[in-house]
Amino acid sequence: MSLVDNAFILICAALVMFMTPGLALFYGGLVRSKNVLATIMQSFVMLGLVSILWAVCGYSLAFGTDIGGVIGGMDFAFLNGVGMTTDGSPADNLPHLTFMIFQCMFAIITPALISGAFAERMKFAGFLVFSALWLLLVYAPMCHWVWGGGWLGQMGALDFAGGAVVHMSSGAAALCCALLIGKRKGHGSTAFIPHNLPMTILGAGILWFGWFGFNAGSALAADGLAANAFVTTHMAAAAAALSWLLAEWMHGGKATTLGAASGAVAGLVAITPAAGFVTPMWAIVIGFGAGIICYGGIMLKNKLGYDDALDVVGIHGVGGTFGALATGVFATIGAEGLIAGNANQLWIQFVSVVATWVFCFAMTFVIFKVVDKTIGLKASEPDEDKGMDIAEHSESAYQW
Amino acid sequence: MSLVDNAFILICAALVMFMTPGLALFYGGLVRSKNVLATIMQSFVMLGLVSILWAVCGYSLAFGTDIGGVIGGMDFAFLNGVGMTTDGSPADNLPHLTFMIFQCMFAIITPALISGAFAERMKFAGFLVFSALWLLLVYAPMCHWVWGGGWLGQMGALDFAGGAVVHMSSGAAALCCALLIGKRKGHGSTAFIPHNLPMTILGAGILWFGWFGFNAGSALAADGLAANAFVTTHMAAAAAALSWLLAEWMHGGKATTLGAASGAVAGLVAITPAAGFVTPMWAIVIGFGAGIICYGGIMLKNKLGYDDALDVVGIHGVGGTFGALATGVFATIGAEGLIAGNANQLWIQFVSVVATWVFCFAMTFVIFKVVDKTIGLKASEPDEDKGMDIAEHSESAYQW
Amino acid sequence: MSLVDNAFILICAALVMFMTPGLALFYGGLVRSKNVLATIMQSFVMLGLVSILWAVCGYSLAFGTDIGGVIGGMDFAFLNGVGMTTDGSPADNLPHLTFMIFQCMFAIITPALISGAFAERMKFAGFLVFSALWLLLVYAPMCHWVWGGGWLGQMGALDFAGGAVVHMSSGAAALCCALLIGKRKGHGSTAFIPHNLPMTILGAGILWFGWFGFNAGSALAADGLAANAFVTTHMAAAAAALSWLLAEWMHGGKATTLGAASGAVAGLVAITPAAGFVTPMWAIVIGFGAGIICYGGIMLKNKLGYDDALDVVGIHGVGGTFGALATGVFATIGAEGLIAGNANQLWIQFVSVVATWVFCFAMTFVIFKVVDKTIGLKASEPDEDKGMDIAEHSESAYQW
Amino acid sequence: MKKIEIITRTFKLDEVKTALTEAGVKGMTVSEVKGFGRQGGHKEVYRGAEYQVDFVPKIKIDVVVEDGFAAQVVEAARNAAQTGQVGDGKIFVSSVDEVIRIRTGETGDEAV
Amino acid sequence: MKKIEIITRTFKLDEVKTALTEAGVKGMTVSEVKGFGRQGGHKEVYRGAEYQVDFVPKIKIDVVVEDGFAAQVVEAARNAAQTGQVGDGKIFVSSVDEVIRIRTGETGDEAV
Amino acid sequence: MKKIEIITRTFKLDEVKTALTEAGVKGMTVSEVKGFGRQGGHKEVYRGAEYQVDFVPKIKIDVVVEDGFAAQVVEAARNAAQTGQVGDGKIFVSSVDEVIRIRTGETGDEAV
Ligand SMILES: Nc1ncnc2c1ncn2[C@@H]1O[C@H](COP(=O)(O)OP(=O)(O)O)[C@@H](O)[C@H]1O
Ligand SMILES: Nc1ncnc2c1ncn2[C@@H]1O[C@H](COP(=O)(O)OP(=O)(O)O)[C@@H](O)[C@H]1O
Ligand SMILES: Nc1ncnc2c1ncn2[C@@H]1O[C@H](COP(=O)(O)OP(=O)(O)O)[C@@H](O)[C@H]1O
Repeated sequence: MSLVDNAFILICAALVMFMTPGLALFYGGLVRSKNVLATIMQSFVMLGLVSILWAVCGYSLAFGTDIGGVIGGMDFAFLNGVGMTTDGSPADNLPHLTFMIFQCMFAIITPALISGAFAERMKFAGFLVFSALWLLLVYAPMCHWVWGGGWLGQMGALDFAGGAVVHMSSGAAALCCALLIGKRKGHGSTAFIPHNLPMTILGAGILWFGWFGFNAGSALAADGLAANAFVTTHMAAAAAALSWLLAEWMHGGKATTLGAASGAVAGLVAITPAAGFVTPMWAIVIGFGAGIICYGGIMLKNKLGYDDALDVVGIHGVGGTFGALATGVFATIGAEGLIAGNANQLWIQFVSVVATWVFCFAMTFVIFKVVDKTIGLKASEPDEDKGMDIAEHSESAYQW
Repeated sequence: MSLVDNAFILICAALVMFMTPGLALFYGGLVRSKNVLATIMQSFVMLGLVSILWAVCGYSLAFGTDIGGVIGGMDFAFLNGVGMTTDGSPADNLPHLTFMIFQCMFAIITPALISGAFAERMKFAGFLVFSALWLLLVYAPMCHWVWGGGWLGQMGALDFAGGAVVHMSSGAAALCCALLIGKRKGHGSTAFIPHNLPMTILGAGILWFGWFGFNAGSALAADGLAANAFVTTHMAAAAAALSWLLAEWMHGGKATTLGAASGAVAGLVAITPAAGFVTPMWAIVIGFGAGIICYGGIMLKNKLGYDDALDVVGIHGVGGTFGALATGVFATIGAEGLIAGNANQLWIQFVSVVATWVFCFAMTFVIFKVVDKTIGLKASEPDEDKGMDIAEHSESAYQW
Repeated sequence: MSLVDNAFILICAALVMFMTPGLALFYGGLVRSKNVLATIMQSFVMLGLVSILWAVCGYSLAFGTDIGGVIGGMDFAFLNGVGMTTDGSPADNLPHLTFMIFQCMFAIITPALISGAFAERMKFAGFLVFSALWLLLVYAPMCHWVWGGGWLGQMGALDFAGGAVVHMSSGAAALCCALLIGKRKGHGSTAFIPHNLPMTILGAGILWFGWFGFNAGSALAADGLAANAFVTTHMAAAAAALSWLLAEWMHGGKATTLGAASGAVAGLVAITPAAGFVTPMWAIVIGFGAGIICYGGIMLKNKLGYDDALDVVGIHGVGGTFGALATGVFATIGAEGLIAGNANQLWIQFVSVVATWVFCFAMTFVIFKVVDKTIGLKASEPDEDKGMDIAEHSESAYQW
Repeated sequence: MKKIEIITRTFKLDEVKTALTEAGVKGMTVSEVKGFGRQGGHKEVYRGAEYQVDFVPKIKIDVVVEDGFAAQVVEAARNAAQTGQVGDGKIFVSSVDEVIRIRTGETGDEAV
Repeated sequence: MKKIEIITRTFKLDEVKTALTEAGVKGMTVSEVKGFGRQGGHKEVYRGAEYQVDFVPKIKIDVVVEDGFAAQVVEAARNAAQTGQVGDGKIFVSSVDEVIRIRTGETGDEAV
Repeated sequence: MKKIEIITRTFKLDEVKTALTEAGVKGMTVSEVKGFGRQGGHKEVYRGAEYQVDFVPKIKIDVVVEDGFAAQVVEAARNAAQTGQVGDGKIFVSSVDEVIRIRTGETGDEAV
């Protein structure tokens, strides 16, 4: 066991955990004040729900003994055999518990990301069941396929810290959910203006901060590769913040604070699969592209007419996809992409993108339909009027 | 000296420091807007006051050469002999300064916790004096008894990261203060509704994040034990968030955002004494229990009629007590509790619970009375009407 | 390469990065609600702009091969030769990338600090250009002079973590900008009251937390010196928070929450140059002095009549200067100051103070004038009335 | 002149505004209020304590218009604000003695 | 009909509301306001700069009732709001020409 | 008595307050409102979506004074609030039947 790596990954795990409250604020500031608590809750409660599911069987489904490249076995159910030593740890430099909890933090934030798509109109009970099923039936297999010894990893798909596992999966799910749940009341006629942008910026700041744990920690060691992932993460976020501002400005408007924050997140998303495979200067290129492309991505919903309330598709879906492909182009560290003469990698990345979108979209479709028919997912119109905070949680966020 | 452990504990100390502003926000969101700054201040100013007291003599009282199992000597007063090497360090793998500052962060947050009990009605000058005396006369001895070589530690009481030292002590003090200071004006007739719940959730997020430093750092090394404490901390918080929501829901209401946050804190409190002694699955059990029991704990005040404004007794007092006893039941790592066949440990835990409550309550009673008679603690009615922010600090939190 | 030091400095870099959103909130809470986003943006966008400039040539100007003690060469432009190993790294225990990114975080926050001086009345486009030029023409040389092998460092000037490089430089620039841009509309007749003090306190909490990375990380290793810098940082902040409150109180008022936060920041500023050179008890003395002196510092603007909106001169200029001189007095660790019998050190510190103020003020003057004449810096009166958020960014921070 | 105070649901603001401007109203002033009425309130829960909150968020729109125009404005507002559910709100009409436009000093009907 | 505007201390809202409903009032509308008066304001301090803040938080309760009921409502409100200390506030009574219930279109006394 | 409602720019609050107190006004009540008028609004942009925001922040100052004093108060307010640019706002004057001081029960002119 490496004590240094253990120290580093534990701190990184704490940073990744902090991203979920950060996301809660990022999303919370963007909704109307009558829905802010419900929106925050849809992230925050994942800290509770997913962690327990992860301990019970999620971790084992993802990292248990591989079954046909498709799913993990139940060997680690109830954290059986997951202890303080490196015994059985997929990372042989880390205590098994350390590896497990670091992965747990990724599992928590992924379903939380989806919640931006159906913000302001989802019932809480249905949401909990939907998220639980989604974690076990979509996230756990995806995680297994890429990192747990499954077929995508075997095929050579590159995903350093979760471009497919975290961002494309949540983006695809978000698209499916936005289509199925339908629009918010007043969509098209009312302006849905963020109620508290400083809250959103704070959330973006926390996300950026925590993302260092996410990406550098994915080196699973405190080495030069971690340093590289740290730097690429930072540079991509920086470049994307700038390029989003540029896009806004060229699109005829002003550079906005929300644009800077959104761009930064887009850059962080896009660099996630690439962080340990590309150099910092290519990371700037990827980030720069991500800011522009995701700015275009959020326009899609207006074109196509779905109500992806907080732009999960535009940022995580589009950004994750772009990042996955860019990894196939720019990889030069520990792997070779197109610019290193290996066109095949780009093809593999392409296959992994298609597989991820198809699988996640389809599975989400089934889960959504089942939960919707049984428990119900869409809030009633009067409840939408009152706001989800009162209707679903009997709380108001603010008092005079 | 272990450089790894030094790195780890320094970062953990930073995380624990961050908990105090986190607590300030957690509490600040729960009061009415006219009292938010005063409430924040009662936590924030502890960063100033306690740190200096700790350097001057607090640390020495807690960790100086043991005098009769009761208190530390003055050897380390003014940080005399507390240097960059391990010389004299209670943790021989850490620079003495590192150990001292990690402990300092615990000392800061403990009196800050109490302030929730008398929120919205305490004078600032009296509060400062009360807290200074409490730190030296209650916290420092408690800390010495448990971790500094005092009688509780000698007796074999288990307290991994401060169930007794931090939570029971502040809970007992809170009960005493709530009884002595009396109710807020309008108590019973007016609804004291939180003025800004997103602020409270942010605070809870920061607390959870910082608590990794608190509990994993209490391993005082970056080893497998730290990993275990990290995981138990997380899992207990997760389980308690869920079980509090369940309790609310079964109690006939909705699952609330404040409930999720309160439950998480309850779980963090309860696992604190146990973090390094129990396995993650038992941590889930402890957390699950804590959510339910602390939900019951906050009901006590309505039954018994004291005005513990922010539920310090219900969460820290009850949760800390439950955690201390649960440690005696579920300990299997580096100690043996009831389930390992050692009923004696539970008895020791019970004794430590009683001793902590009696000592802290009684001492707090004396300190409160002395300060109240001399300097005065309860704000006047007109000041309560105006709000503590204007009355005590000449500030308003918000402007249009 | 030391993996421990790498782990430690990467985490420290993340902490320092987090200070910039922290500063955004610290400043954002202090302005009127119509300007909060623009104020936040002036910090947040530095994460984008400066990072890219740093990669392109800023880092190389600061740490490239020394040219005449004045500036670095272009060897590291576009991060050429800045890789995952220690090759060419100024810190031979750290991957070059780790050193580079740690320094990058310092470069980000420094121009952000200045923005407090011209808050509520600066055009965004001009601001971007001003900041870019300032980074390359003021920060990069200053950084080179002190840490990159330039003449101040050669002369023996002590600056542990940026008293001159970060705080005096931004303070001098702030004074120059405040004088040149002129007062806000209504200055002198209207009360410019902070619109959200809890936001400011949160910002101060994040700054304090991140400052551990700033100062302890400046040891560039996870050793006893880092522990010392960590402790001196904390103790100085604590002492200054208290002494500012004392100053307020003796000045005839109440102890304010904003005072506690401002004092803490003043203490953090003052200890920055000294953190690794003085003992914790002297840090308390320095902090105590800083709280009083910076409280006086902010009074200067009323006396002298410039409108330094958020007191950058009073806190960073005055505090940084005091800290630099205090380092010359109290240094006893790895260097000798006045109390160690070395009066010469104080003289060197004095020279470095004068050089920093003169250079930064003069350069800022030139840059400001050039940008003002070409692009324009001061917002129009109608825009000031509307608020910078609407006028410059087409956004409102809050909605009912 | 008449002052018309329209108290109605918050999400009706845009519709009422549009209806009024279409009817020819040139200016109006809106405030955020809380209303108590037949609609009733709702339950809120904070740490196990239940509160009945009687006041629900509403908006109040004040429009001052010439006497002869008032009926039409009331009608336009009512049509736009109506949902038919309890809680739609009220319109109050009262007399205004004088109106002054601050910018020009104009008074009376030209000032509105 | 009469419009009764009650401007008083924020923490009196619940008591006044109860008194009014007990008196038979069926609806009211509340806003958050700031008042200037004999009560005076208070000092605020921000980084050593002192400001005299003249406006103190108050609430304004608007109730429209039938003419004959007004006196009783005023009395009930006054009793509930009074503390006897400077700053208790004012009650203004004025005439309302017409009241319309948006939901039903009812007018006059039945609409309130 | 007369009620004078002054709707004007937020940053004019202090000046108007001073002008009114100098004119002899003893009390007033202020609320935060949003105004729609000739001034027009502004564009806001959120993630590429443009919104025309028609309502601009304004303040409303309510003052109740004796009949004979009203003209003077209106004049003072107008002078203080005027900038000459569109958006300066309006002053509405209406009649108040009765004023009651809650603290003392005084009514009429002595109560204001
Ligand atoms: N008598 C009244 N005076 C002032 N405001 C009233 C009065 N009655 C109702 N309101 C306002 O109208 C709103 C709607 O009234 P309510 O009785 O709930 O429904 P409806 O108007 O459909 O009968 C209330 O929330 C309140 O703001
Ligand atoms: N002439 C007035 N016009 C409008 N509002 C007034 C007037 N006088 C007082 N008020 C309101 O009444 C509140 C209380 O008045 P104040 O003079 O402080 O005390 P009191 O009503 O006890 O004499 C003020 O804060 C203000 O909101
Ligand atoms: N008819 C009206 N009824 C109520 N308020 C009005 C009316 N007309 C204007 N206002 C208020 O006065 C403000 C200023 O009006 P506006 O037409 O923009 O400029 P001006 O008063 O200079 O002509 C508006 O924002 C609105 O709050």
